[in-house]
Amino acid sequence: MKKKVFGNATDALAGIATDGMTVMAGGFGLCGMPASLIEALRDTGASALTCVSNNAGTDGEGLALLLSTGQIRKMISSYVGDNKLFSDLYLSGAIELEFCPQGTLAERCRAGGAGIAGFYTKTGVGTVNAEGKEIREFDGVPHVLETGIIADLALVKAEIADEDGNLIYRKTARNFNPDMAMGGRMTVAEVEQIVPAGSLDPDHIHTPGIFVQRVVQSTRAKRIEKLTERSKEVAQ
Amino acid sequence: MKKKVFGNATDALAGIATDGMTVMAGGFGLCGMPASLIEALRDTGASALTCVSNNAGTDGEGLALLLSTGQIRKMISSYVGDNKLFSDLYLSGAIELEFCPQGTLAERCRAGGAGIAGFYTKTGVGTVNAEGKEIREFDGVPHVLETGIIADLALVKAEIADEDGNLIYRKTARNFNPDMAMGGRMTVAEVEQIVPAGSLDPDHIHTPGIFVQRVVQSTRAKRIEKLTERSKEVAQ
Amino acid sequence: MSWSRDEMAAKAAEEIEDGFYVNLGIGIPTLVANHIPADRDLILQSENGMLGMGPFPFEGEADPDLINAGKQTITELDRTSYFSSSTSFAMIRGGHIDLAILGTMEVAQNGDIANWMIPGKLVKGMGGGMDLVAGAKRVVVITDHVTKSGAPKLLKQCTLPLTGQGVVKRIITDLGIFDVKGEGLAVAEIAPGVSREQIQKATDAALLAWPDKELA
Amino acid sequence: MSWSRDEMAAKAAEEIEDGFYVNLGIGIPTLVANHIPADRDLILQSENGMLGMGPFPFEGEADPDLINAGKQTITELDRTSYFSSSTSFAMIRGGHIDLAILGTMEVAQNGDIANWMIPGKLVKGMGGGMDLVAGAKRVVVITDHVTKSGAPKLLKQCTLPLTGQGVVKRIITDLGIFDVKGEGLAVAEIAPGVSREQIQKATDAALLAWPDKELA
Repeated sequence: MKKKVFGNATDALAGIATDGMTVMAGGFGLCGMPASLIEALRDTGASALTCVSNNAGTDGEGLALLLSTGQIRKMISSYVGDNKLFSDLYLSGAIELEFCPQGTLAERCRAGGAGIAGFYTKTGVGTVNAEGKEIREFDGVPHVLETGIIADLALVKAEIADEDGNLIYRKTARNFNPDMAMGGRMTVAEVEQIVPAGSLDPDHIHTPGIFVQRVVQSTRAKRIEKLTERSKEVAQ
Repeated sequence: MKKKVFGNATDALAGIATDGMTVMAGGFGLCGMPASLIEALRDTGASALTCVSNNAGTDGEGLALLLSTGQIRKMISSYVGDNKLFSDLYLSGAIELEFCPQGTLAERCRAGGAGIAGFYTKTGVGTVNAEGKEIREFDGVPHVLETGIIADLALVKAEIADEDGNLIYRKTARNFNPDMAMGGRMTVAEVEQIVPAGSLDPDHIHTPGIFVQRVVQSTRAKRIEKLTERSKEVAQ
Repeated sequence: MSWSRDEMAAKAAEEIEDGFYVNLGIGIPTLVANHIPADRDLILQSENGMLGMGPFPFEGEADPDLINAGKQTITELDRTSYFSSSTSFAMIRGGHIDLAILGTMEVAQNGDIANWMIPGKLVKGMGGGMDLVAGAKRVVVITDHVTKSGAPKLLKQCTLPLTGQGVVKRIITDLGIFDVKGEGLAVAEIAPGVSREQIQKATDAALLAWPDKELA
Repeated sequence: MSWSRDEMAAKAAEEIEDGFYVNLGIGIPTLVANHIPADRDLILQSENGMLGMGPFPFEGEADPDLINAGKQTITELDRTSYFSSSTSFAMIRGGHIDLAILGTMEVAQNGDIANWMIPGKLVKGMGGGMDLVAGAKRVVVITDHVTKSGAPKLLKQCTLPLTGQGVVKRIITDLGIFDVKGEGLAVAEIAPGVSREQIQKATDAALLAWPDKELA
C-alpha cells in the first residue's frame, strides 16, 4: 500500500507547496486548526497564496504566521476579526480579501470536493455578498449562485487517523475540516494520534481515507483562544 | 422535552400522511429500508403519493406494498429493476416515473434539506436526463442544473436512536437515510434500538436529532435481497 | 422606566416553544438561555458544529476542542451532537432552526437587518450572520432602541450594508416589542412606564398599530 | 484465439496503480479484483456507501446491512469505512475515484458510452452509472467486441441513449485494447492470434493507429 503517513510536517508538504496555489486551512479560530502544517507551509516559502479559511488566525497563531511573512496574497474568509496584523495588511492594500458567509464558505468547499460546480442559496441575497452574482428565483424566492472551491492543497486537523488516512475528529474541532478535506486536490491531515489500519470502527469514521493523501503527527499543542469559565462555588 | 418516541409505526404516522404528498423512503433495495413505516403508510390509505426512493421495492417488499394498493402516483428513482409489479404498472400507464441518477438523487435530497435550491453537476450532461434542463459551462465544462427536493415526509431506517432523535446507522444500511432525514420537513425514523438521551457518543452521531421529528421501534426483520456467499472449504 | 437587558432577554425567551432548536447570537441574546420557562426545553445550536450546547466549563475544566461560535470554551450535555460546518449550515439554511435571536446595529420596518459592517470602519466579517438570518424559520432581534448617541435603530430603511433582506419578524428593545408588518412596525407590547410619545420619538420606522392594553 | 473474460479482466487490472481507489461495475469488471498484481494495493468503492469492499461472506455469515451496489451480500476489511449516498457520490462526482471499470452495450470513438437503456425494452434505470462515467478520473470499459448477434459495439456514434458524453478513455475487448482519441480509436494492443482484419471487420469506429509490436 502506498504510504500515507509521513514522518514530520516538513516531509508531509514536500513537493506540493507552490507559489500562487490555493490552500484551504481547517479550523474555527484556533479550534481544530492544523497548526503544525501551517508552520511547515510557512517554512516552504511558497508565496502569493490564496488562503481559504474561516478566520485569518490570531496574532502570532495560525495563518498569521503566513501573513507576517507576506506569503498570502488573498484570503477567502467569513470573519477576520481578532487579528491586528491582518487589519494592518488589509488597510495598507498588501492583501486582498473576499468575504464569504460562513455557511456558504463551508458549502463551497464541500461542493468543490463533490463535483458541484455551483449552487443556489438564499444566504446573502440583497447584500453586498450577492453583488455581481446571478440571482435566480426558485418557487418565487430569490437565490444567489455561489461556486464550488477546489484547493490545490487542503490542510486539516483531526484527532485520530489510521494508516489509510481515515479520520476521526473530536467535538467542535471538527468544523470546516471534513469539508476542506473533500475540497482539496491534495489533502494533508495533522492528527493527535496515528493508529494502525483496522483500529477504527468503520461506522465512526468522519472523513474516509479517499479524501486524505498524507497524514502527519501534530507537534503543536492545542490552544484555547478565549478561555471562559465559571466558578464551581458560584454554581453550586 | 417534546416527546419524539412513539409507541408504534401507526402512531408515528398519525396526522401526517396526506393525499398527494411527497414521501422520501431511505434504503438501497431492502438494505436500510424503513419497512415498518412503509407498511404503516400503506395502512393510512394516503394516495396519489410522489415517492422519492432509490428503488421501488422488490416484489411484495418495501414500496411494492404501496404500489400494489395503487397509492403511488409517481416515483423518483434511479433504478426500478427487480420489481415486476412496478413494470406492469408503468407499462400500463398507471404510474409516472422520473429517473434520476443515483448520485444526483442523493444530492437533491441533501440539497432540499440544506436550503440549496439548485446545483450544477456534470452527471447526465448529453443524456436524456439533461433534456429540458439548463446547461451552463463552468471552466469550459458543461454542467446541468438539478433542483433540491423537499419531502413532506421522510421515512428513514437507522440502527439506534436516542430519545432526542439522534441517529446512528449500521454499515451500508446508512445509504440514502441521512440525506433523506435532512430532506424531509417531517422525518420519522424506524430503528432497531431506542436508547436514553446521553447514551450515544456525540462524535458518533450520524444524523443529529434536529433532522428527526419522530422515532419508532422497527418491528420487521432485516431481509437479504441477494444472498451471495462463498464456501469456507473452497476458500481455505 | 424601560426593560433591562435581562428583561429583554426574558421577553425573547417567551418566543421559545418546547423542543425548539435555537441559535443565539452574541451579546444580549446569550442572556436568553437564563430565562427559559421551566416547562419548556430548548436545544441550543452553535453554528461552529454543535447541537445541545451546555454552559461555560468550571475553572480548570475547559477543553480546547469545545468552543461556541464566539470562540468561548463551553461544555456538552447528554443530548449533544457534533457535526461539520457544512452540516451545521445545512440545518440553518434548510430551515431546521426554529428560532434565531440576534443583536443588530439597524433593523428596518420591512425586516431588513444590518449588523455586520460600518463603511469606513474596520470590517471583521459577517461570520454566520447572513446564513442565519436567511435560513432560520423565525428571526427575532434584541437591541437597544437607540444607539449610544441616541439615534434610532428601528428605521424606515437601513443605512448600513445589509445582512439580510426582509428576514426579521420581531424586534425586542428596551422600550417594547415590535412586529414587522412590511409597511411598518406593529407595537405588540410597551415596556412599563414607557409612553407612546417616547417610542415615537425614538423610532424612525413607521408605527402602524399599538397594543390594545398598555402596561403603565 | 481471443482473450477470455479473465484475460480481459487481467488486462484491465494492469490499469490499477498502487493505492488506487477503484469502482468496478457489474459483470466482467467484477473479475478485475481477482487479477491485481501482488505488488499493488487497491481500495474498492461500492457506491451504495462503502470504501474497502471485501469478498462475499462465508456461508451463514451474510449480514443484511452489508451489501454492494449489485445488492449482493459482501464483507468488510480492516480498512473499510461507511458513509451516506451523498458522500459516496461526492467521491465519485468530485473526481476522487481514480478509476471506474464498467461494462457497456455501446461505446463510441469519441468516448460516448451507452449502457443503461434500450428503447422499446423495459428500462430498469441508470442507477449510479451516469454519475460514475461523468465523475471518475478515468473510465475504462470492458466489453465483448461484438454483440451476441455479431454486431459491432465499438461505434462511430452510439445509437442507444447515452450514459455519458466523451467520458471513456480506454476500451478492453476480447480482441484488443483501444484508446479513445476523439476522431477514432488507437489500437494499443491486439489479443494473441487476432488479426488486424478481424478487428477491422468487427469494428464500426475508425481505427487510427496500430501497435508497433503485434502479438501473434
